[in-house]
Amino acid sequence: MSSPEIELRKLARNLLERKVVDLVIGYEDSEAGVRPCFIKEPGEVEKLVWNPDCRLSLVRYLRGFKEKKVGIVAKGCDGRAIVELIKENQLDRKNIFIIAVECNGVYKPVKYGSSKTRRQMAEYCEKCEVRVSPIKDYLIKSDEKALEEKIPKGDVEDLDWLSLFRKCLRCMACVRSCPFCYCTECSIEGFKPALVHRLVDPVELFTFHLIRAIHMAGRCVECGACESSCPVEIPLTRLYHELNEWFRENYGYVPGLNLEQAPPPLVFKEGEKP
Amino acid sequence: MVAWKPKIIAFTCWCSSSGVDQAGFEGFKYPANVLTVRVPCSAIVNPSIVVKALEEGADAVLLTACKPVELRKIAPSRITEARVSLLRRLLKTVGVEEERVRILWISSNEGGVFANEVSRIVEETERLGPLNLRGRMLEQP
Amino acid sequence: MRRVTVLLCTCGSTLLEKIDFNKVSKELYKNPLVKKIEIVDGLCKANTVKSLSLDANERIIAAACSSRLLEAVLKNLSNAKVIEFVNIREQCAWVCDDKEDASSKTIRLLNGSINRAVRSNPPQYSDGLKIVREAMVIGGGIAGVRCALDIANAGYRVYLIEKEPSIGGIMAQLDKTFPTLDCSICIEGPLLSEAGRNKNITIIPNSEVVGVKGRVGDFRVLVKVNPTYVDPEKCNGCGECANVCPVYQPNKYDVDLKPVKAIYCPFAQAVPLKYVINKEYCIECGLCMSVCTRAAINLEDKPKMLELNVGAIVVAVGSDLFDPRLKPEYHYGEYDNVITNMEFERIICASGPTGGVLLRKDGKPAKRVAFIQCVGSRESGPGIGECSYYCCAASMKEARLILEHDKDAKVFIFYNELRAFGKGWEDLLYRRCLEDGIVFIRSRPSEIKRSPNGNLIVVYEDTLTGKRSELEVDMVVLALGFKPSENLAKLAATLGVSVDDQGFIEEAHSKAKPLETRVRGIYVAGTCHGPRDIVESAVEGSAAAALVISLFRSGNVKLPETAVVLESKCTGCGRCMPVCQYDAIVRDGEKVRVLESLCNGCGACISSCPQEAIVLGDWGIEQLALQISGMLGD
Amino acid sequence: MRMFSITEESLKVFLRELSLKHVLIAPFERDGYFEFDVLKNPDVINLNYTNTRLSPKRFFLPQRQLVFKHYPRKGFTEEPKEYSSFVLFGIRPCDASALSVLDNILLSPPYKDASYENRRKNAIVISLSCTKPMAECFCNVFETGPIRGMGEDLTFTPTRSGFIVEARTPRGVSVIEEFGKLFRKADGEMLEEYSRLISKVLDEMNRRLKVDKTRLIRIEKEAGEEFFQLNAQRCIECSLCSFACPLCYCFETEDCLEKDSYVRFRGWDTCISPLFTRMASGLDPRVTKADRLCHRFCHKLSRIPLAFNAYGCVGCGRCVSLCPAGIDIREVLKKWG
Amino acid sequence: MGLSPYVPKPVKIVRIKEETPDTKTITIGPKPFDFIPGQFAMVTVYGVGEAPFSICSTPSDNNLQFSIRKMGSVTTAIHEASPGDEIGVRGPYGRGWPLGEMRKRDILLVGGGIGFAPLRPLLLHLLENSNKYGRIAVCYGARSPSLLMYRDEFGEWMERGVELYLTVDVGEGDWKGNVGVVTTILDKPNLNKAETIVCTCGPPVMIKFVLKKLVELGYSEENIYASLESKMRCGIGKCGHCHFGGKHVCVDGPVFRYDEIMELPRGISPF
Ligand SMILES: Cc1cc2nc3c(=O)[nH]c(=O)nc-3n(C[C@H](O)[C@H](O)[C@H](O)COP(=O)(O)OP(=O)(O)OC[C@H]3O[C@@H](n4cnc5c(N)ncnc54)[C@H](O)[C@@H]3O)c2cc1C
Ligand SMILES: Cc1cc2nc3c(=O)[nH]c(=O)nc-3n(C[C@H](O)[C@H](O)[C@H](O)COP(=O)(O)OP(=O)(O)OC[C@H]3O[C@@H](n4cnc5c(N)ncnc54)[C@H](O)[C@@H]3O)c2cc1C
Ligand code: SF4
Ligand code: SF4
Ligand code: SF4
Ligand code: SF4
Ligand code: SF4
Ligand code: SF4
Repeated sequence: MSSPEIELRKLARNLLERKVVDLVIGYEDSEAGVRPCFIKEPGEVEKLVWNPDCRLSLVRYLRGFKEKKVGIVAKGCDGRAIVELIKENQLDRKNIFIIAVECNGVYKPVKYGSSKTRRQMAEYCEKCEVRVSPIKDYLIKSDEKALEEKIPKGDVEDLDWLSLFRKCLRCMACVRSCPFCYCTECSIEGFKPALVHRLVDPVELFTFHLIRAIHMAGRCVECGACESSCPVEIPLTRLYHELNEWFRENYGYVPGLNLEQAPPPLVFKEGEKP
Repeated sequence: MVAWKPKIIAFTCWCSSSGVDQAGFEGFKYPANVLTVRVPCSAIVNPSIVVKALEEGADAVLLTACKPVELRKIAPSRITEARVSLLRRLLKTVGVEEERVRILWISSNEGGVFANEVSRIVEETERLGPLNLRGRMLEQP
Repeated sequence: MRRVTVLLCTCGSTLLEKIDFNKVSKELYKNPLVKKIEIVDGLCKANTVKSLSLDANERIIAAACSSRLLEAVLKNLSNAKVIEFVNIREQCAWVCDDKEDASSKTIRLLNGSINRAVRSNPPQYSDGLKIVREAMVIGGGIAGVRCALDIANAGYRVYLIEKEPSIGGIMAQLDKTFPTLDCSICIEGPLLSEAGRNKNITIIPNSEVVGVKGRVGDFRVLVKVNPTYVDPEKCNGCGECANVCPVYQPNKYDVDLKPVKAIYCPFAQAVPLKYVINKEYCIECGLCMSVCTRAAINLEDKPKMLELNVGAIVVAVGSDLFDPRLKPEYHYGEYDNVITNMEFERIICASGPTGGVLLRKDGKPAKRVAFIQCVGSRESGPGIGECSYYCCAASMKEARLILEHDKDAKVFIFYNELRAFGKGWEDLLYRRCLEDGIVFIRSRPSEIKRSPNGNLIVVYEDTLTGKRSELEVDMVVLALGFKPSENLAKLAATLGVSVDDQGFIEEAHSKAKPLETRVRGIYVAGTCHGPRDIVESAVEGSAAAALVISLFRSGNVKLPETAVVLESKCTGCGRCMPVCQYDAIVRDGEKVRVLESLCNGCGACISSCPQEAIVLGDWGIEQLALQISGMLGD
Repeated sequence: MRMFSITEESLKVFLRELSLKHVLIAPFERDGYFEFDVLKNPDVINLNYTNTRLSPKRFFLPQRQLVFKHYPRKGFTEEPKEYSSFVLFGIRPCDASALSVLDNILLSPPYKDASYENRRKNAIVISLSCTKPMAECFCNVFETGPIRGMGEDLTFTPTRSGFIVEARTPRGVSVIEEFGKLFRKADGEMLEEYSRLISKVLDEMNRRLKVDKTRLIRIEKEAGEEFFQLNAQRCIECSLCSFACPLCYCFETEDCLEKDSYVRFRGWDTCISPLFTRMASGLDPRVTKADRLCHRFCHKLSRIPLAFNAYGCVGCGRCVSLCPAGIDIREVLKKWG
Repeated sequence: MGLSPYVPKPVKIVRIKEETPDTKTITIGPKPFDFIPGQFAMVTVYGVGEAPFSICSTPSDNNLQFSIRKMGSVTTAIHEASPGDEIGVRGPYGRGWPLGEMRKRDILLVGGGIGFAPLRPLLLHLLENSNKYGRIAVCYGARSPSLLMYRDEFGEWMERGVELYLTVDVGEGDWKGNVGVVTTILDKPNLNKAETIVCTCGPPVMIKFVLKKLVELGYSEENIYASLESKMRCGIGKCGHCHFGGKHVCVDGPVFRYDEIMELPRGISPF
């Protein structure tokens, strides 16, 4: 057991015993792999784990506990998501106890039917510059063991996006795992057949992905939850990264870095060159 | 065989659609493959609809708006401008020519400008060739 | 099942040679959504439309000329549920050389509109909204009084809200008015008393507007009435109380030049003519109470809140004058004989502190008087950047008043540009001034110095000759520019109207809608939306009254289609808020709400909501996307 | 005699000839994972694959397919044409078994799902036994593998000396006959190896997870709220499990308008979606996520058995592996089996 | 192929009658199939969608009738239709009322609001064959008098011997009848309780309380039937939407007997 894990369990027990939080959302291990767990009793804290397989962002679960005080295990990107969500009036800082864990990157999942079995660091983690949540109530430092395997940075231009889109099942796993997809009626789920039909028409996968990209632009914190949930491994974060770049170039805005900077509306002011 | 002609959707705001009508009044000619959709303001056009238009078979999408005048806090056409810019970046990323989405400033009396600009855009789009997203998305690997 | 009727207009057969109508109708008829197709030869003709005998539930596509031309005609002639216009003349027939091209473009445009018309809902103009046919005018200057009278005379109740104890505004303080030099209060006085007598006008003095809810036709205005400590119902204006009152205070009406008692009536022509107590000076000795036979005085008086329900509001709160202390080089407040033009008006007035004789502080008559123009206007600095409009004429008027009182006096006017124009001004004002020997010097004096004898020395550079010189005078009058009054910004915020970058109230459109604000049902008149003179203020008062009356007569309010937030969908993410240029979207608990009265229906918000939780008429994704797919399909 | 054998060499020939005569759908590797698709060139077929990420059900129940097209002006309704025949080579026994379960459901009288029936009729299904089951697999529980499945025409099982081929249906036999020269009758040794292999791999799997499936019916009555609530808390309602499952057959319909006709499509639906049972009035017999998750498992393990006499899970393990939230049907099996 | 059970037959709307402010009865004809009272059909509005509706005309009628309450997309589209328009139908589906069991017995029909639709064909059928059945009583309730369906037929029913008891949740206008939920009038019919067959349909809460009350009043459980509702896509047990606890509402229902209802899982069962 790694030292951050011991510290995490100790902290969780403490928080629950002192009733600082009503529950702690963290990761547990299971036969099906590392998965989210919801710890309500101090006695359960031994379930908690922290390792590079803890990839699904837990932030999306926060909206299910709006009235409760919740402790959450947050990587750097997860913390940024919380920041951005507070700005979007979706979360109340008061109700969240952020257990920031210093993150060295997570493994890309090896899924059913995969012909590769080598464990690699996820690509979005390569790009990541914020390894610790910008806001936190407690910081758990990483231990010395760094990730050994790294893969070279991929180039966005190399991808044939249309053929990647073609593979999409429109299963909505990307949308459902994203901390930011909290809309009550998702535009691309088929509620608006004029845009995307309820039943999946392969032609509309283009529209599906572009609309999602537009909706994520300037908000995506590149946590990779979408990408790692995707059964056909579409590198969605690369696409959203490109749009984040557009936001950075035009408005100097990088999502989730601090609570003060308001997200810019999609507007050019006078004098700003498109 | 009929030569391929691009299909272009032009969202024209209230004012610039007057300009489009003006082109007719003043006897300007422009290619018939520009299809106009009249909207109250260019800012009403959701970027998703532009994407949808490309998917549905448009080879290019044009948004015409009044020149942004900073009379108020925000000129709505600046919203459109920003959206178009974002969309172009997105299209470029996924490998679609960004020239397929544009914004044009057309006032209600600028029929001639509209006719000229649109003819130019049709030519340029012809040079780009068909977008054919439908075909490309259905293609078997 | 929703289906549409397509009306194809041949425009008096002129389009027949340009568009193949047979092909068009054959192609269109394949579309299952088409109920029937009619080819007509002039949709713009009443007979044509009548002969079609369309029923009211019809969804019609009018394929004809520019909707600019046809829209008004057809909407009047038919009562169809939905009408969609497709311009096949200017957009197909006239711009295509090839008949084939024109026809296929026609088909595409029409197929799009058919898709759209089927999904459209009948326009939801908020017809038959309640209109309270009572108006509120805020501010009782000339603009406000004129407006109130005009509305009242049309038969509607008006609440006239005035912050001071009496209505009248600046004009009541003036001596004479340009260009004719007739007595100001003699003109305004009758209007004020007419307003006081008019049974349709309720004057609420000493009051201010502190809150507004609702929308055009149905505003709920919260008015705070400040205590005057004298019951206006009981006071008959006898003045016994002032006689016994032991305390004096400077009178605002006389620009603090002539003291009055702590219980006072602002001026002789005041409306309402009631006494009021200024609690800042009152020592609560109770003498006044002891003499008031009608027991009108109550020193314990408290502020009262009124909620008034009105259908329209006219803002006519005027504006303030520039504070000359902000220009230290003129030493106002420091040198005795540097006065403002407002003070001048009171001094020169027969009812003023000196009985109309132009005397200096030291009691000497002022023989040589200089006017300095543009104090606080037309320069970057503490004042407003614009011309204050009235002051050139006002100074010329005042210069002539000096000469009228004293033939030997010598008057100099330091001007930058003389901007005096208007009916009768050239003759009655400017030529007379020249004839009277008034000296015009083109200069913005750099400083006023004091000579040992108490005289003033104006240091200046004549910008026509380039000569720098000094001029010794007895008195300097500063022609002050207007500036937005102190509480205007607060009032504007309360009302929801916007202010321009000078701080004056902003018009909906400076030319097309000069007296409307961005809030429907709230109008402006007078100097509160920028400098103007009495004539224009009065004209605007009447004009604003006309707008109010026309609103009241229109039967019902037609709001443009406004954006509506669907509560069940909105997540309160706030992405719609910053794009609304009218600030019409406000937070409402966890969600947001569109203020109907502010929304102009531009639609910028609906396209920034990621899930279309805001709807605006038929401009949603559904209609637009389907219109496009109709156009593009093969 | 239904047992044959084929050498690796002959298998290549078999596949090549098969691809010339029929539309051949077989497993191959693309972009780092295995999938099924129509193959022109049978050389790319990967016979050492584990299993495909997505099940082959889409060849029988496409994600979206036409139901009818109605032309109001012409007054007639058009239905999809006959589907062309194809060979599905190399599907795993679990996925092949899923087809037999689907047969039970979609072809049960009095109404038969015509398009499914048609595709099924036109498909020759050849399965490839698993000798090295994946960690997620538990086909042993439902007896749907690892060596023989239930819905295939032919079963190919790799042995040290080529493949053992078992003809499971008359159609399978006719395929063997068609390519007669490539197949030999299996000899005794091979048959022995075959039966040894069956019990060996099965034993291996039984050691991992052994459950009495007949007891699963209890879940209908005893479905403990807590277990489902706990898992529902993690479920992100993505519906990936339904989409990946070779058995999830529930469908949704959608009506659209085309230039000159009205059309109806049908395609995959998922019981995980809150819309699945919500009625127009807003009433919903399954309001909570826990209700829906419970139904997903009940449906597979007790409701399909009750209504159609087959199990709604074949133990392929896809949902276990792909679920982003790590929800594991094996936990249900262990608890109630 | 041409044999897909999912493809509706196009038929014309013959008549449309406004039943209540939110319900219209459409008549289509000639009827494409025979049916048993209590069965339903899938009605397609081309281009909009398909939804299940109880057939509410008598089996002996040459046309088919549906009473349709405006609820969502399909129902709204039907409300916007006019005679002559083409819609699609397929059916009949499901298990109807147990006519066989009813022979020579007294029969009580309990309906709530739109829930009277599947009871009307039964009532009309019983009246047409009154010699085969015992006495017939009807308890029918709606939220308000204007929401009672088939009001113009009440007189005729009574003339033909039906004991009719009406009630509304909230009275309005000149309503002089009973006010209260339908359970308040269940004790009124004068029937041989132990032998009577009871058929009921209405919103789930109503069914729940009616079933309870019926048992309380002494009706026997094996004689009570209710028609349930759930979302459906195919009507023939393939689409999976109405699969609850081993039963398909579309195939094994919509009419279920008391004990079957008690067996159904929470949610779909009103209990
Ligand atoms: C020295 C001087 C000389 C002038 N000479 C001339 C001249 O000769 N000829 C000419 O045409 N013009 C002249 N003008 C200009 C003229 O006075 C103005 O154009 C005119 O009086 C403007 O009228 P008004 O009704 O807009 O505003 P005002 O007269 O300023 O009236 C505004 C009224 O609103 C009230 N008010 C303010 N705020 C509130 C509030 N929040 N709530 C309620 N009530 C409020 C004020 O108490 C006041 O009664 C002169 C101006 C000055 C300063
Ligand atoms: C056996 C049976 C008999 C019925 N009989 C009648 C009747 O006689 N009169 C009547 O007015 N209503 C009846 N209903 C209810 C009717 O089917 C729904 O009101 C209708 O489906 C609403 O469809 P919509 O498209 O207008 O609503 P939407 O909200 O647009 O529904 C979307 C889709 O969900 C499905 N759906 C929604 N609600 C229901 C529902 N309650 N039941 C089944 N599917 C649903 C439909 O397939 C529909 O296409 C019956 C339902 C069932 C199951
Ligand atoms: S998770 Fe992947 S397959 Fe599923 S919808 Fe998202 S991109 Fe498509
Ligand atoms: S879009 Fe993907 S990477 Fe971006 S925040 Fe959402 S889940 Fe994370
Ligand atoms: S953008 Fe949409 S969801 Fe967000 S606050 Fe505005 S209306 Fe609500
Ligand atoms: S429609 Fe325009 S004015 Fe109205 S709320 Fe939206 S953005 Fe503001
Ligand atoms: S895959 Fe997992 S998270 Fe997604 S719906 Fe299924 S059980 Fe829920
Ligand atoms: S339920 Fe899971 S394990 Fe069972 S068949 Fe479906 S995907 Fe495979």
